[in-house]
Amino acid sequence: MNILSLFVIIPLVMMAVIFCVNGEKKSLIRTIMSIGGFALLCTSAYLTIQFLELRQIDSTSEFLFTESAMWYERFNIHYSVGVDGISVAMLLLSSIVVITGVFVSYAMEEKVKEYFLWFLMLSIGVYGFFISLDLFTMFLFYEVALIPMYLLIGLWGSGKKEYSAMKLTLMLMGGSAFLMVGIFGIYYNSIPEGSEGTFNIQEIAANVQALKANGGDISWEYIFFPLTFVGFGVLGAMFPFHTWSPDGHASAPTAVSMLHAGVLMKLGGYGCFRVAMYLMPDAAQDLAWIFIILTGISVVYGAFSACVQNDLKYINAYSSVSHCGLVLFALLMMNKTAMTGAILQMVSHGLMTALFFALIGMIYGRTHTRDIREMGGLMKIMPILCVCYVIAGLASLGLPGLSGFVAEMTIFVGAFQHPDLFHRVFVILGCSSIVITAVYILRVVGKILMGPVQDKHHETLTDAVWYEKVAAFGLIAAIAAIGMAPLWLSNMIGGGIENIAKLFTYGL
Amino acid sequence: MNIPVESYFILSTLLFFIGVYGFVARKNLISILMSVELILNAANINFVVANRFIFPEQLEGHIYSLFVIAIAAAETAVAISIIINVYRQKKNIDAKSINELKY
Amino acid sequence: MELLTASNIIFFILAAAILLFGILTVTSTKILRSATYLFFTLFCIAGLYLQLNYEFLAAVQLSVYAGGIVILIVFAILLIKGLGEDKEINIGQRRIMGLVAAIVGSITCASVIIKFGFMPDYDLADLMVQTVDMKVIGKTLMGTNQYEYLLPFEAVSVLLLACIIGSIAIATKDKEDNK
Amino acid sequence: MEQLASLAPYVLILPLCMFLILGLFGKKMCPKVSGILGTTVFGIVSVLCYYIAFKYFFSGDYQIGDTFQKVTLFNMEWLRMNQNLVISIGFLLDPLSAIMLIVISTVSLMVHIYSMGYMHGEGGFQRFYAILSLFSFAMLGLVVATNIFQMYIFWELVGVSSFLLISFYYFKHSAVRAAKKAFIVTRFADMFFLIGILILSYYTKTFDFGPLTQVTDGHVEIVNSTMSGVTLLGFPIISIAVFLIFLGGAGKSAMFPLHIWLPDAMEGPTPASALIHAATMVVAGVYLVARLFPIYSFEAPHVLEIIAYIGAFTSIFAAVIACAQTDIKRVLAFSTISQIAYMMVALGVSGYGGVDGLGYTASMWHLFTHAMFKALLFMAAGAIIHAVHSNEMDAMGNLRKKLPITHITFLIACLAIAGIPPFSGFFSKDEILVAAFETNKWVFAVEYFVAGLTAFYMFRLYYRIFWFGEPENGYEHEPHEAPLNMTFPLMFLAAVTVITGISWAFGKFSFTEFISSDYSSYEIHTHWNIALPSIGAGLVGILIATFLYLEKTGRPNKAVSYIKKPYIWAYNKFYIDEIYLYVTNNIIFQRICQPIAWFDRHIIDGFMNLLSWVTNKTSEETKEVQSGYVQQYAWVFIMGVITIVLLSINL
Repeated sequence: MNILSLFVIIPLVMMAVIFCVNGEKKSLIRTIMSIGGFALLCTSAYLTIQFLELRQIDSTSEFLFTESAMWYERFNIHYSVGVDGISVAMLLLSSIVVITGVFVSYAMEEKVKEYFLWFLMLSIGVYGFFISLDLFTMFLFYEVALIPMYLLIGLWGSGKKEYSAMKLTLMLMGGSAFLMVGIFGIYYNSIPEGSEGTFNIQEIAANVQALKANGGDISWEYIFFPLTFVGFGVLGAMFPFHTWSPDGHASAPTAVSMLHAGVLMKLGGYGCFRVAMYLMPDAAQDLAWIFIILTGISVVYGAFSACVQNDLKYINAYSSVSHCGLVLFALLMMNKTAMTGAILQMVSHGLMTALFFALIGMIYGRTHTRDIREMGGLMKIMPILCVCYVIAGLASLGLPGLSGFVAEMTIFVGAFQHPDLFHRVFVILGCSSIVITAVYILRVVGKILMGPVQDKHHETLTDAVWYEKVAAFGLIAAIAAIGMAPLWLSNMIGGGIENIAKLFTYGL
Repeated sequence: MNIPVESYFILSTLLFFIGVYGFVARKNLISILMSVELILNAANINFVVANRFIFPEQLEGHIYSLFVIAIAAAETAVAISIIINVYRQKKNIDAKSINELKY
Repeated sequence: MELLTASNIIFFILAAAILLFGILTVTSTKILRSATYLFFTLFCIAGLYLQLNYEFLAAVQLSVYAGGIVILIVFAILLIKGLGEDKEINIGQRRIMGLVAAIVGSITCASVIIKFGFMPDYDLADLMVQTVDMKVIGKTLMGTNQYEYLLPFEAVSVLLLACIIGSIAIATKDKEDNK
Repeated sequence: MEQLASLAPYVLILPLCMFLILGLFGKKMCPKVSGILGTTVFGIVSVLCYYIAFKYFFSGDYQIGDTFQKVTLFNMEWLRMNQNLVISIGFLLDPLSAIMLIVISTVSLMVHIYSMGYMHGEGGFQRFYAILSLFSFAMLGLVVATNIFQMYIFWELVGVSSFLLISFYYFKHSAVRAAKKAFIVTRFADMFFLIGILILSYYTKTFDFGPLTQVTDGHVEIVNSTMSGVTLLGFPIISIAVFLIFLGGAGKSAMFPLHIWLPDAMEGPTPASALIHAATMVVAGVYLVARLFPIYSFEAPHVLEIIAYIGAFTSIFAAVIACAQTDIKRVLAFSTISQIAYMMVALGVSGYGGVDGLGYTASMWHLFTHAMFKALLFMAAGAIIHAVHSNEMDAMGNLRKKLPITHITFLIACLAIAGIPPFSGFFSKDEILVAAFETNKWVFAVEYFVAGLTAFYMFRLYYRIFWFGEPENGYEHEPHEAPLNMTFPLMFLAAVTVITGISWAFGKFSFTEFISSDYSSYEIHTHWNIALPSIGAGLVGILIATFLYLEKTGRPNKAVSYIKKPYIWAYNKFYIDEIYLYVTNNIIFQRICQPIAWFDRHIIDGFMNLLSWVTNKTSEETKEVQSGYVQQYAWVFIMGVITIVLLSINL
């Protein structure tokens, strides 16, 4: 069996096992989840090693570990999987976030069984999306990942959870409506004359290139590129379609925020890249300026908005808007370095935002408030959590040695290589975000972690317990590992980027 | 006898719309039921006239009218029992008071 | 074409009566009176059938409609307490709506009918004299050949049975209501 | 060569390991162990640095003729951007970095030792040593950077360790505020640095200092060939690029108007101030300009001129403020700003090669001597604060008997900074004045005045602390001399100050042998025609201070009353902080952030909510059609049929 299918099968098996377990046996369910999460982590680590080895031997084929099985013949839909460097990186990211998410969820007491079932459903969607090579299957997994969000936020959330869950789901569904039109547009328009259509990404790309080479009509790209890009852009929190993110994240339970901001939002960037830009390179190149403006706004705008928020989760959500904006921004720069930076930023942002949400959840679980005006001097009370928070903050503002720096610098340097002045001006605009990021990160750190203790009741609070430490330290280790030795990851991703970057004028 | 067939049809049309007017405008259920009878009769006239003037050799319209009358009788019986039941529930038979099936 | 033949005059009288009593039926404020006007309407329609030489149908119309249904309605009216005095005040919106529907509908249908032009050259006199033999009616109702209606007949009889049962079931007071 | 190459990595690895060990396991150690461990390991690092510098300068292996060669001891690919742009972590050895290695390792080692006494018994002792190690790692990495991006990486790390040290007393509001301010201001400057790097690397396709500082025929070839003639908004792009890079340096080196963070940074523990905010980190900006000096000198001479003016302004500006401050650490902080500006001026007025490059040499020389005596001043101030438990001058006075060692060393440092021979400061300052005199008379005049002003405020400080009479309420505890582990660094640095000065005076030692703009040595002599007036200026300053502050009299107040307005302005640092506060609070937060946040919540999100509201409202309205009234249904049905008929008969 193909190793990639394990990413779907393991969660399915876990779902089946948990389904059979009595819901009252919470610790048993947690143990199952931990074992399964660990199995997934091992699988992705093994996959990474295998991938790197196989890449040494076979450096020509675009995707490795490919496998294909027909599941709907009428429209030539396959369950076809395969990975390149980018997907491997995303799978690794997902596995880390999933296992840490499980540990963070240890504190969950209410309807544990159902919670984990939906949680697994979500992760199936995420994993499936990253391994799919078939547009339709990809879309299917995308939807599978979206739906559980509604229940996870609506049932286990906090605050105005129904509103947030509804808003998040509706906006993302709106995005996927665009997306579906886009996907079918691609499918029908890429059918070469005298043969049947295909949903396979690689084949579509080849068909489109052949169509272009034969002087065929590619004006359809100009309709379906914006649709697809916006469709995925909604999930990637592109301005002005980002407003689900602050409310959604604020209301979601901790692990769901982690998984959502850490991995699910990456589906947006990955999709923009893998579907919109790869399959419609010409439109991408011509229409990029529109989206560069939008994402450029996201980058600065999110950062400025984060400066004046008082809810920890809102701050982090707006910071995600800014950082994810940077992902799309870098993708649209359309050269190998910037795109590599974009993928690195996805990984890096995934890890650090997961860490942020985990820590916010832990702090909230103790102080029962997320309002920064009501906290202060927590460093003295819970040093471990707070040091982790500072590290997360430093990663977020791009401290060298942590992953954020590597990603941002690759983006800025890469994007600045674009010979067009317009692009470079926007890069400089983007650079300003690193200062604003410092402002809001330090505002929070200074306000809640440092200074005198604000609330006397907080003095009796406890520091992190073992499972929280596992989650936080695991994420920090990953962030630091990427930050200190980025070369292998950057090269692995760069290898995958090359195939797409070569479609663009200044790609290589 | 040289009445053109159109005059019969116009008669039935007018009767039909008198029924429609009654159906829409009247307030109580029994009046509405009576308006329905008018409408049915208008239809019956059409059947009969069409039978007589267009296919006099056969009896389709005739027989149909018979069936309509039979069904009208049945309908009236059921309707009246419903009306009586409604009356028991609401103490009136105003059509406006029966809107449970809204939205 | 002579207009004022006897049968024509009868037709016009009948038609006028039908329409007049129809209008009275739907406009009369007293419900018992409307029932009475309805009876007259149905009666005149039976006359119309007679004029068309459908004696059997006219008889059925009289006996079932005028004799049965109207009586049923009258009974219902009398059964329902206070209804007789209940004045129908149908001013306003619904009346206008009804009028609009009726007038626009009538004009539309009338114009359609006139424009359509039904068989301009038929011999009316020939048609009118044909009476329908009772035997034929019986055979048509009970036969099983083409243009014969045993099955609908049986269906109607079942329907009638169902109606009887149904109306009894509906109209029967619930035992709980009695208490 | 091989030997050095094998040693060099440890210079970086050891402090990093120390940081990780102390950071992760510090809590489990007893404070003393962690202090000794940190100091010992850094001692080893210092020995390595000395050894490397010694080998470099004196073995002769790295010289061709009298020119020192640039040597890359190791260079490890860290991140590859594309075929040309590679970020490496490496170890570049040339006179500049060798000198910096000595400065940093010396001061840092002294601070390590000093902190054992100063920080004794403080909570977070291990944390302090961990961050010191991180800082040392970052600073060493910065000075040995082989490429501009490595420099940027360590530049940021230096910034964050500075942040962590300033906020060491994190439970104090003022410390947290100061730390935030320091980080954000320098970060703001770093953004320009980054943009400068981006522009430079876009054209030259390299980050590497090797090609970037390679001079051929009066040009930096790689810069000249790719960037000359390119303009943006009428300015040559190369000038823009290097000016932006200078701005980065200006942030770290606290040049006006980015100086505001440095005085506040004194909220940190005094050893940290001595190390970071006096001797090492704040000269990073000078180092940066010196590192890219060929580009400035050949490709953007106008920028160099601007640097000179900014430096001159900053030096007088800070010196004036220093005269009015009462917090001794703040006086020293402004003094630091003023002195770093001196170095900048020196670079600004320097040419390239031989005697023309005197300013460059003088700048580095001043960097060296200043690091020593300013660290000494800070540590002495620390010893005083340790003794009297206050930063304010009013709480001090007449301490010369009680703190004899501190007194002597402090006096030596004051004389050095005032430019009195034969202390080291005299020689370096003198060369700067000579260089300025030969290039730009205006700048020279300003610097000459600043020299006198420096002498005045330093001796004001000295007299207020050690003479002047005891504070009004006496001392709570009898002040006593600090322990040996605090006084030893003082004595050591004082010795360095004296010895370098004297050996220079007797011609045993010439800095020009070691460092010059083109790395080849040249001969210079003391220019007495400039040196004597500058000594005179220093003496005048000292005399005025003696007159005012030797004893407790009404003279200072009287003097102040003559210049009340300027005094208040200077006391309040010319209200620059308030302007910044206004800009950040009222403009950035209230005029930009708040409206954006409002816009997001109400317009963008409001639009989404409006969509849902419209949907809701529409369905609310349309559901009324399903009224439940059978007559209405019938009417609609009839009208529908009529409409269809009307449509189908074409009216």
